[in-house]
Amino acid sequence: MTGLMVSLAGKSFAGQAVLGHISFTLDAGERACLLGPSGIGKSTLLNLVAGFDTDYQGTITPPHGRLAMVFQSPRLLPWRTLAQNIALIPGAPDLAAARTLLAEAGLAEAADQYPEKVSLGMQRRAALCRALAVDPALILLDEPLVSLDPATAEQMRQLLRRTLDVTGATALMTTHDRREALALADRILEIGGSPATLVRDRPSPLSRAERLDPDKVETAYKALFKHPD
Amino acid sequence: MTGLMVSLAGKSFAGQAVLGHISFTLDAGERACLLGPSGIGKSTLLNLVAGFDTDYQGTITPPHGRLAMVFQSPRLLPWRTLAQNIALIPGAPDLAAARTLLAEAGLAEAADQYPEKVSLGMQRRAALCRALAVDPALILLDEPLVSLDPATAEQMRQLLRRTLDVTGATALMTTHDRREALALADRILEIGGSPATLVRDRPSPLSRAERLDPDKVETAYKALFKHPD
Amino acid sequence: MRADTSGSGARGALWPLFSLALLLVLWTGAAAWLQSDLLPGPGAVWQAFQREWQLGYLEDMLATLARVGAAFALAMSIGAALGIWLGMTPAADRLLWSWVIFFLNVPALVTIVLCYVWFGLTETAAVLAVAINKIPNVAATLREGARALSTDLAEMARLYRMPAIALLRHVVLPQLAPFFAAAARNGLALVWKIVLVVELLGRPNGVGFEIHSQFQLFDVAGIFAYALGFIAIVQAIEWLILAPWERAARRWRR
Amino acid sequence: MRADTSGSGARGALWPLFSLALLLVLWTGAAAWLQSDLLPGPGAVWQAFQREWQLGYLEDMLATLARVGAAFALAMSIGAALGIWLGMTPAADRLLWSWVIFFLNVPALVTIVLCYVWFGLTETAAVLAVAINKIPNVAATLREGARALSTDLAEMARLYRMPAIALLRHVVLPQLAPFFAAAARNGLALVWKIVLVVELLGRPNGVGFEIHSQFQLFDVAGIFAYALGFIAIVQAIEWLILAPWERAARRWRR
Amino acid sequence: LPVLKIAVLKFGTVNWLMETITANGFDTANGFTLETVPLAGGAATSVAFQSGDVDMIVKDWVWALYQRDKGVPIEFVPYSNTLGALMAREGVETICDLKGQSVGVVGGETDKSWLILQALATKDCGFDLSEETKVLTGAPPLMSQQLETGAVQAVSTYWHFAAKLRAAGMPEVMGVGEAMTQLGIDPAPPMIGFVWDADRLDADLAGAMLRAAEAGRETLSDDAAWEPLRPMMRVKSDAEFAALRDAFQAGRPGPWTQANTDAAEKLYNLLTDLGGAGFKAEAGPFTPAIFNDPTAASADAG
Ligand SMILES: Nc1ncnc2c1ncn2[C@@H]1O[C@H](COP(=O)(O)OP(=O)(O)OP(=O)(O)O)[C@@H](O)[C@H]1O
Ligand SMILES: Nc1ncnc2c1ncn2[C@@H]1O[C@H](COP(=O)(O)OP(=O)(O)OP(=O)(O)O)[C@@H](O)[C@H]1O
Ligand SMILES: [Mg+2]
Ligand SMILES: [Mg+2]
Repeated sequence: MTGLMVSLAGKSFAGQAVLGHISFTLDAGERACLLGPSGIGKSTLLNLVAGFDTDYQGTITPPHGRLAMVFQSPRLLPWRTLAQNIALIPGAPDLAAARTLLAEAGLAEAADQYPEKVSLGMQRRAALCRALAVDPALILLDEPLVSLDPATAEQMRQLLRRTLDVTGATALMTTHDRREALALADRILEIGGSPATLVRDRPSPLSRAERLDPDKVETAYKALFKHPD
Repeated sequence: MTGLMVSLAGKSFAGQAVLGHISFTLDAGERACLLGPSGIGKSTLLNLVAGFDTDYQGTITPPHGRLAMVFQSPRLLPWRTLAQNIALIPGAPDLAAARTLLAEAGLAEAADQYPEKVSLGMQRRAALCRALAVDPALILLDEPLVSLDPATAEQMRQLLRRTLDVTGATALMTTHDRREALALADRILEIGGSPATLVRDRPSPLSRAERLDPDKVETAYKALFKHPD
Repeated sequence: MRADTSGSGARGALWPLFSLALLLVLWTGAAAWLQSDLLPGPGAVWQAFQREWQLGYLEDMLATLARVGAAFALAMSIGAALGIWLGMTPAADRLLWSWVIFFLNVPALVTIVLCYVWFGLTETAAVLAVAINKIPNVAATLREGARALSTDLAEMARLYRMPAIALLRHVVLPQLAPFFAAAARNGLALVWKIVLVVELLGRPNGVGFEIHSQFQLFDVAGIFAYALGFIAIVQAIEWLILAPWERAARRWRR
Repeated sequence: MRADTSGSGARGALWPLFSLALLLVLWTGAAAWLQSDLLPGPGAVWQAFQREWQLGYLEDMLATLARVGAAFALAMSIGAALGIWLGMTPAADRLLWSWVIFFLNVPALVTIVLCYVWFGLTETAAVLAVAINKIPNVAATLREGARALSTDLAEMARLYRMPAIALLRHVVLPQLAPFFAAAARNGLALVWKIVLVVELLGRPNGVGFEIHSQFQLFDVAGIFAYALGFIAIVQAIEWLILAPWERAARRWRR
Repeated sequence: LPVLKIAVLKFGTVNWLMETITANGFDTANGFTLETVPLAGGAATSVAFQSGDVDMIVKDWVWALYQRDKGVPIEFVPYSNTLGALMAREGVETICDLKGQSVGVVGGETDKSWLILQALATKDCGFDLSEETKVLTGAPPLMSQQLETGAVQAVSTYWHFAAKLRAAGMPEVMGVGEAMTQLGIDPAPPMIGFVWDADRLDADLAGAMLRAAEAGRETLSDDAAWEPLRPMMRVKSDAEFAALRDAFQAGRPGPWTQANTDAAEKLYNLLTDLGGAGFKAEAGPFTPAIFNDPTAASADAG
């Protein structure tokens, strides 16, 4: 069973080609990181996978089962509390369980607060909790750990790893932080060019266990991304 | 002449104390970085300095002259193009000059596009350009370089440094990226605790010239932030 | 940049009272200064009210309120459903929006008369005529709201496969709250005004019937007695129901 | 989730025509089936139109349009200014919102009669009466819009010291566009309906006067001839002015 | 007993007559039950009639002609002889004094009374009223008020508004009936009457109603019978009460005669000349058939 099959021939906005040929297949449970400069088309690609936009050439086959997504901006319902924002999603657990999940993300006290009354980093964590709550087959993460301090980011990485281990979900995630990519992904995809194509598709040199060691990550970072990019 | 005087005794939301005693003074032209975990109160403090919220104890004295701010979310007017978003600000240059500025941020082609039709990273860069366009006496930057790939981030850092050099503006900036703090700031403020107080106030060990060298930044990073935070 | 309609709690509740008292003072002053039957003062209106009270004021008011209530409920529910549907469904909008514009501009007289001649001089015809008049207004307002819905949130809801009911309740309706508030306030006022015409054209009772009779007699104090009675009720609805509801619905805003 | 009112360009412009043609077909069918004077078919209405055309249809329509135009312009500008002010200024809102609710619910008959008796049976009185009726509606709609304005953008504008005019033009009005659209569409319809009453009560010409004369004779075809004339004009405004304006005003949305 | 429904203005004169009929049992005495549907405006009574909810209303015969022309078998029997009047402020003695003045007209510029007054002015004073005066049109109560405040110098208005103005001390320049007589339409024909649709209302029942109405009018010719009506008349003063009563009593119609029919036809022709296409559009061709009083026939038979 494959976790995600992307075989994109092209995507353009109003005649302007943004994405070119991009093909890759993720195994079920595989975790891939998508790297690429700002404005290259990472979010666009995730949107195509999510099915928001069907106006493209090629085929994209997501796995059967639920999808979840952490958007680049939190997209919480401002008129529902953080816990409600999780609990009202079909397939998510109830309010009490949502509060527990939020507590794991360091949001115990903010669980019953409205999104606009907490910090942006807190909103982002709540949005990540929402995606982790639904037991998805495929989870798309668009810069999920941005705007977080190193300690909180590490806490969220652990939560993310734990959930992926338990659910066995396939994950496709974008980030600009190469160390973060190495700390999380089995595979690193890089897109570039105009229109953007897949310029590099590498397995991570680190096993899942090795990734937990910051020093190993740092070494792999130097090895893989030495060239000034 | 001082660039900013903060002498805060406390700030609470609906009876909940968020900020406690925080006092510091920035010289004119000084560049300070504010560090602290997510949800601690960094944006709240910047909002107080910006004057959006006057419901606090203490005094905050911004310098005479214009203020500029890069908000944590871009806050562009969605119904105006990126260039218009800059040109319509009082004190900012005209449309042509706005396009030139955007080009320096790698947004030459997107200058006449509406914000919702460009990527979030591009919106953030445009918002930074807007703040740099008005020749401010004090510039507040709330995680200005987040959501950017390393190369673009470096480009934006250079643009920021150049503008600060030319205008001599005082800058107060938040970030979660300690390397970035070292690459930009003369002084590093850290807040923490509940309610948050100023827990550390250190001058940067690097001169403005030294900061340009990534290796020196890396060394200083190890020296200053060795402890696992 | 935004109004918190009234201060907090009990103190806030005093503002409308103060504001209305001020209006009363202005009115009394103007009436005393003009000294004309055409702008009767509060005293004259109070007398007219007492006289009309003897003659069945309450029955007329209740009859009118029943019609207003029924027509309002009908128009708001159908109009809102129609407006939201058109705003969210381009195909339906292309086909039906011209029709809404059409019925929006059919003179009230035409609908009222046609309802009466087709359905007879009945309560049903009266309420139906008012509702038909008002539905396009509600639809036009809520269509604008539905067209301005956030795409970001819609995509989120779609991704997480929110069922239609939940989508409506958690995503769509909260965004439409200001449009609902506008439609409800304008709607109540419009329904009331059309009910007056409907009563004039074919009901043997109600405030519209009385106001028009008073007009034939040119008794402005009598007209005021009826008009103010309804306005008092609307003010009560505004301050006892709508304002608290709005405060609750805006709690999430920073 | 959002409607792009009409397809692109020329093809989009055909939709309203098709939609109205469909309405015409339905109407013809219903009229043919009912065979009643009370639902005249297009043929009968066309005859009535030709008859009325001889009798000064154009003059009446122009007189009414002039009144509608003047009252609409007055009500939209004053009502919008008032509504935005109340929505953005809590102090003003606390003091004056009760008054708006008050005048929102004053029966049209009252304002019209009082305007006529105070200012005489003049054009000015007629236009003023209509405008006074409509101002509270516009104000109530735009106040909701102003209360829902983005705090984020307001803070941004304040930080960068945008002058009031620029604030209004670049920050406030674009956010209020849907509320303006709702107020304008409902407003035009309401103004037209009130002008009909105003003409009936104290003007010697205009569509309202004519419709009422037709009504006395129960000549439904004649009433339709006048009502459809105005509706045709509103449809033209909708498709030639409002729809293109809305398309332009929505261009920035993704 | 069969029921006959009639729509009336709640504060209108027809309701006074209906009240008298039911109070005195003239309906049951004539073998039917009278049911009045009180409404607030003249327009409402025609809606009620058109929708079939009432059997009979009071309207003018020009309207009846129009309906006949459309194929509705409308019958017309006079209800009252009273006609509108030209009321004025001090200083307007005759219709010729109206030159250069502002005049209020009720019912619009093609109103029948106003057309007749125009004809008279052309004949007697040699000028065109509609050209030489400033005409204001509006609802009757509004017009009365405009006259009282002096915004207009004269008004051509309906008879009960004229009566109230008379009671308020406003001089009457002339009645419309008088104007007709001066134009050679003699006797001035009654304008308003009971109308019904012969297809819908049984002739016997209509006849019974008309007999009851006649009995009511007979009763009301006695001043004492007016006292019970006083509360429902909503009069502001004794003078107003008396003026309304007197005008009503003076307007008691006799049976319709051939002379009436001739005068009506003459009036019709005059109005057609004066009102032009606008008037013709509001009236059908003249036909004496509508004036056939079924009660007269049944009286002959009985
Ligand atoms: N309007 C508000 N009402 C109530 N509480 C608020 C409000 N705004 C902020 N807070 C609270 O104040 C605290 C500080 O928020 P702030 O946005 O300043 O954090 P931050 O340091 O900027 O975090 P981040 O790095 O995530 O942006 C948070 O706990 C938040 O819940
Ligand atoms: N709705 C749209 N209409 C037109 N162009 C668009 C639209 N959405 C995105 N684009 C363009 O597509 C390109 C890719 O955008 P995308 O948001 O996918 O970038 P990204 O790789 O996610 O960047 P970032 O790292 O800044 O988020 C950009 O150049 C953008 O201008
Ligand atoms: Mg992106
Ligand atoms: Mg923050």
